[in-house]
Amino acid sequence: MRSKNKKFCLSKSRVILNQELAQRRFLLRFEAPEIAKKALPGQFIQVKVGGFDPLLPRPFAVSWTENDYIEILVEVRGKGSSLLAKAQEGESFNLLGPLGKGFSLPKGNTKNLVLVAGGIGLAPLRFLAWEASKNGYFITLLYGDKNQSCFLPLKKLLPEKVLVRSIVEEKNGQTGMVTDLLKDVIEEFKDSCFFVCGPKAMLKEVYGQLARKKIVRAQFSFEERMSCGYGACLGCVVLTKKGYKRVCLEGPVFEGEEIIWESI
Amino acid sequence: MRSKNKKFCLSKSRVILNQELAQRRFLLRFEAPEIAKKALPGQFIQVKVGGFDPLLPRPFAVSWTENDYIEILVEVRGKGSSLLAKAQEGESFNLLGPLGKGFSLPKGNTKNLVLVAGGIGLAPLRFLAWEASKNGYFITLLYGDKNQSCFLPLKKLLPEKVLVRSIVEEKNGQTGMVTDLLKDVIEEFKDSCFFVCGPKAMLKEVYGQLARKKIVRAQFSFEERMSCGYGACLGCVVLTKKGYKRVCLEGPVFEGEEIIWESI
Amino acid sequence: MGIDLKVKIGSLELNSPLILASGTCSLETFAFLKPEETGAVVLKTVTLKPRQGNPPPRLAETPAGLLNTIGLQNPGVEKFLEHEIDLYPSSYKLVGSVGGETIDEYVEVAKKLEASNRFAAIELNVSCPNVNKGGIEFGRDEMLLLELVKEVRGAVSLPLWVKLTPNTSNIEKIALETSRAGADALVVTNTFVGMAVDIETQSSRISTLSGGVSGPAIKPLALYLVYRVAKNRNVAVIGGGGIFNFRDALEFLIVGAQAFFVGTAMLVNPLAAKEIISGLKEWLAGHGFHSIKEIVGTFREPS
Amino acid sequence: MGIDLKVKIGSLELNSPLILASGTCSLETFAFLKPEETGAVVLKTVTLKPRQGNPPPRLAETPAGLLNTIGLQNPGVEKFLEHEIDLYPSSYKLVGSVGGETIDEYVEVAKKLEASNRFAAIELNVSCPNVNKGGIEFGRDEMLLLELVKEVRGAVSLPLWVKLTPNTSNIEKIALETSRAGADALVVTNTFVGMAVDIETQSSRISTLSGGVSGPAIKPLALYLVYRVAKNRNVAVIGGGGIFNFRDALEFLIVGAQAFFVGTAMLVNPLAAKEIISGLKEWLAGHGFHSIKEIVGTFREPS
Ligand SMILES: Cc1cc2nc3c(=O)[nH]c(=O)nc-3n(C[C@H](O)[C@H](O)[C@H](O)COP(=O)(O)OP(=O)(O)OC[C@H]3O[C@@H](n4cnc5c(N)ncnc54)[C@H](O)[C@@H]3O)c2cc1C
Ligand SMILES: Cc1cc2nc3c(=O)[nH]c(=O)nc-3n(C[C@H](O)[C@H](O)[C@H](O)COP(=O)(O)OP(=O)(O)OC[C@H]3O[C@@H](n4cnc5c(N)ncnc54)[C@H](O)[C@@H]3O)c2cc1C
Ligand SMILES: Cc1cc2nc3c(=O)[nH]c(=O)nc-3n(C[C@H](O)[C@H](O)[C@H](O)COP(=O)(O)O)c2cc1C
Ligand SMILES: Cc1cc2nc3c(=O)[nH]c(=O)nc-3n(C[C@H](O)[C@H](O)[C@H](O)COP(=O)(O)O)c2cc1C
Ligand code: FES
Ligand code: FES
Repeated sequence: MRSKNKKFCLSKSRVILNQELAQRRFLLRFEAPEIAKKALPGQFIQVKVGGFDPLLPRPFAVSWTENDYIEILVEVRGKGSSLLAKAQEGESFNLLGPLGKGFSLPKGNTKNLVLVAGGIGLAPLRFLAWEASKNGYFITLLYGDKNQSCFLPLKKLLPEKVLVRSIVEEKNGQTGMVTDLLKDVIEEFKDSCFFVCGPKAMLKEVYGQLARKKIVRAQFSFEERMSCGYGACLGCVVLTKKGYKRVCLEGPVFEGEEIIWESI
Repeated sequence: MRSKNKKFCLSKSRVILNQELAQRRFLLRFEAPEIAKKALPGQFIQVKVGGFDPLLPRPFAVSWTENDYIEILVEVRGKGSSLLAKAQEGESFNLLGPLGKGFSLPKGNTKNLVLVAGGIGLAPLRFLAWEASKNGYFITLLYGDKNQSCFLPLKKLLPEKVLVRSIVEEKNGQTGMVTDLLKDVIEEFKDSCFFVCGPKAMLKEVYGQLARKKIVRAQFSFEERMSCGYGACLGCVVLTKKGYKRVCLEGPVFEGEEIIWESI
Repeated sequence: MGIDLKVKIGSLELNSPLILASGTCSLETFAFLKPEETGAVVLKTVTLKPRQGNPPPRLAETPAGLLNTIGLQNPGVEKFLEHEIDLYPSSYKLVGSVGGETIDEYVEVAKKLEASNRFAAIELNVSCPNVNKGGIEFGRDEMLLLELVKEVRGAVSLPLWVKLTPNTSNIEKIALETSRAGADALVVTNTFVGMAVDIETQSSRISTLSGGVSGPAIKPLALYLVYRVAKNRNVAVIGGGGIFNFRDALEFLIVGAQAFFVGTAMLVNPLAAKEIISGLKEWLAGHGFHSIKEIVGTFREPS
Repeated sequence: MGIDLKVKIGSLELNSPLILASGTCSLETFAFLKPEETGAVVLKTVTLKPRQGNPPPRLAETPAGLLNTIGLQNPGVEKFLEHEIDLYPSSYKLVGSVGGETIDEYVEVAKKLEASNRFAAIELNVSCPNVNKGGIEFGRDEMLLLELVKEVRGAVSLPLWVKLTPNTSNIEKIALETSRAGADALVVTNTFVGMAVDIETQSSRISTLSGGVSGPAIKPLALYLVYRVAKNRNVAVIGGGGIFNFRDALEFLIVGAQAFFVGTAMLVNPLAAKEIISGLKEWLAGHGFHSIKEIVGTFREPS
């Protein structure tokens, strides 16, 4: 791992596009050729907003790449994401990436993928969907979100071939979570490979359901508070069967079987 | 001094105009009706830029007012002024003002005023020039600046009637400082009233020249590091014959005779 | 919104938990306050003799912080009582802050302040880092501090607040003993000693070698000290250091402060106090609380 | 630009005054450094036995600061020497940071590190605020600290650096005695103890009650401590805390640090070290200096 040839790099990158996709959710496209060239689905970048306020860079999943461009999806939560949401086209930010270990597409003859996205957790799965569909996989997306107004424009974001089942938590009448969707369809997909991203409670619930059905081919993308994003601070750990692992370096994607789910 | 009826107020004000006047020098116009109504020449405002970075508001002289509008002239020095210089039209900032004690126009029959401006020190004198010329005073401006590229567009900034003598420090050939200009003309203006703003060393030199000629009618506008700008912290003092006085409250304008110049 | 803002600091009832910190407000500040929402206003520290204060520059900005070296500029207690105190509106609870170089000086000033009948409490500033004598020495030398508190306690009957220095390693012990010596409340904390250098001139950016750092930068440090002092439930704690908004104030209340003070925030934004109170009310109401007291000390220790 | 960057810390010559702080760099960091511009890299503190470290969340952002509670996660000295040390490039001067709960543990770890022949110096971390035992206790208990330094000094012959805690009131005295006990350099300072509360859950924002605050927020506090320690001209001082750019680094050099360390800045921007060095070179050249040593200790005391 004597990585003198850098796996990731720091680049000052221009915002090419900043578009409001849904309530408090934005799509930002950057011109970042070096990152775009290397990034794989499931990897992320660190975006530095502000000087000392906020101090730390903010991690965002790479959500799409093409030629010199990468896109991220930003949900407004606090200071950092608000500032990003206000970014002017033409403005530049320091980006560090691509970081972390991404998803692995199944080898052999498993061609069915199920992506399970909770809210903005769609971001890395979107990139995966594009890559996988290029490579001839069949993709089903289960997507749940809080309400209609923050619901992401899936048609716009995803390749055509993806089969979508979605649900909204706070809609009058039929409501539920993405984990309810999963419950309904899990039997159909027992031989598929699962890719999951969303809040921790949702990851845990999804893992539980899959485990009960003895489905082991499942990769989970984790979020954890970060500072460096490249393995230096040991700040972003998740408890695995081999002890604490860094979400930013050994993750953010982990096999379901690696994680000590009781700690989540 | 039980000031329940506020002398100054805090208002969220929009930038109406941001124009580069000369190298690293900008004119900003704000929509700030309450401040515009009350401000007098020599007073200043505190502009809050950034959240915690920078933390403190920045003081700028009111340089002009009309109806609901006020203007300030900003020289880019550090973080705060750089951010202001980049302000978009339409962007809002918290402004506190008008603050401090301004210039007093001479009563009686002295109608000749000499304004002595070092660089961006022109800012408050500009406002004075407009007010004084409305009130029938005769105004001579002595203005010196570092070099040709930061030289302020006096025609644009000042009322027509002002007589201008200016000098540039770093020009090939004839060079000098505003204090050299003063030396040349001081005899002519022995009965005038002087208004001076610029760097401390320049104030001191001007005071020295005036004192040697026994000219006592001279008001000096001081700069000092500030935090509150409204008298609360005792941070911005200058040594006077009556002890330390707050530049933000008892100043920024002081009579030359009040100051202990050896401390400057 | 029907939130009961009242708090008690020892026997003293305050209209709200918000206290304006010493040295960061003046007559002008009152235009931005409301008496019914203001717990108390601690006036600038006064000493027996007039103090000219330190030369400028007295201020330097640090990352998310303010470094100051005012040097306790004040007209001396007599002039203060003669010319200044009457200018302050009587609708507010005022607290007199006392500084000094000897115990006798503290005692004398405290007695004079009490005799004016204008004060609801006396605060001992034993922790100003910007004066050569007195100040921080008392804050650090435990024996001296205890003697000081006892002497003042014996000389005045007003509630006695003692403002501790953070620049010590055993604040719990000092706090405990100070309260035993008769303090009705501990104010935690004064500024942290700091320094800033102008690289171009290789000299201090303020007129003295070091000064006191306040503002958001010190908030996590101050909060930890308040937590430690407040663990001793026998004395009231007024907590602060870097409080800029209602969320910051809540952090201090949660770890056990009965009231909080606001200093630098008022310098940056004179409406800070009002905004903090309205933010507190709204948050408490939205979370089902009815009074400030309910949130005090609700901190859940990590397991 | 012809600036001589070399500095000497005791008998040890370093390529530059820039030292990477313990706990803020890993293998990945080296891709962003140049050996000829890097004084030394202090590796993450190791202990005798493996330490799992604290549960997440381990990090919280504070105003211009970072609050951490890593809890000295490390594989233990044996595994570290067996599996990890060889991954580090040999073109850099490495410093081994030692932590422990007893003096014997420190001694044993230090001896093992020395025996590996991979280190240019040993740094004693006696000041980590995030572990229950050891760590900060040594930093605060003077007698224990001196015994520790003497014991380690007797057991290894590598240059010995001691990293002091800022969470004390008499750092000068501790520094002086530590240097007398055999330290070749004092590293000032580790993180400041701090705390942050999540108001929604009324609990700590990190998994432990308190953690260590680093970053720009602590710079004025750290600078003052470095100044005080560096006044004793008999021992080398490596100063830091919140250094984010070359101007910050110059402040520490001016007040007397022979070298400086960079921690949190590298987490925010892995190019910080490179940028600091190039900024230093340019500034020094522009101001007529020829070597780093010329700027060290040039501070002019206020009159
Ligand atoms: C590997 C990784 C990939 C991510 N990808 C995306 C993405 O594609 N799109 C997206 O919108 N967000 C993503 N996030 C989360 C995003 O980084 C945080 O929302 C952001 O850092 C919040 O910053 P802030 O300043 O707006 O909020 P802050 O003011 O820092 O915090 C506001 C709230 O946001 C939450 N939060 C803050 N930081 C994190 C974090 N690191 N992890 C989880 N929750 C946090 C907390 O609830 C906090 O109370 C990702 C996080 C990680 C670790
Ligand atoms: C009453 C008053 C009126 C002023 N009017 C104007 C004006 O009309 N136009 C204008 O351009 N500037 C004016 N100034 C100066 C202006 O406030 C400073 O230039 C500004 O605060 C610098 O902020 P910064 O963040 O850009 O620089 P910083 O990063 O804070 O500092 C950069 C450098 O600027 C200088 N500086 C910073 N603050 C002050 C200060 N308060 N006084 C003097 N020098 C300072 C110092 O040399 C410092 O090293 C005025 C100052 C005062 C006190
Ligand atoms: C400019 C200034 C002057 C101060 N003067 C005094 C003082 O006279 N007496 C005192 O006890 N504290 C004084 N303090 C300390 C404050 O009261 C307060 O304890 C400290 O600033 C921390 O709180 P903050 O971060 O909210 O400002 C002063 C602080 C500042 C910034
Ligand atoms: C995430 C993190 C982990 C740290 N781990 C260690 C450590 O293991 N040993 C140690 O001596 N110091 C450790 N430190 C302290 C730093 O080495 C440094 O002394 C401190 O952060 C102040 O410097 P800075 O503001 O430049 O970061 C750590 C700091 C951080 C932020
Ligand atoms: S964020 Fe620093 S190790 Fe992961
Ligand atoms: S800036 Fe606070 S008193 Fe003048």
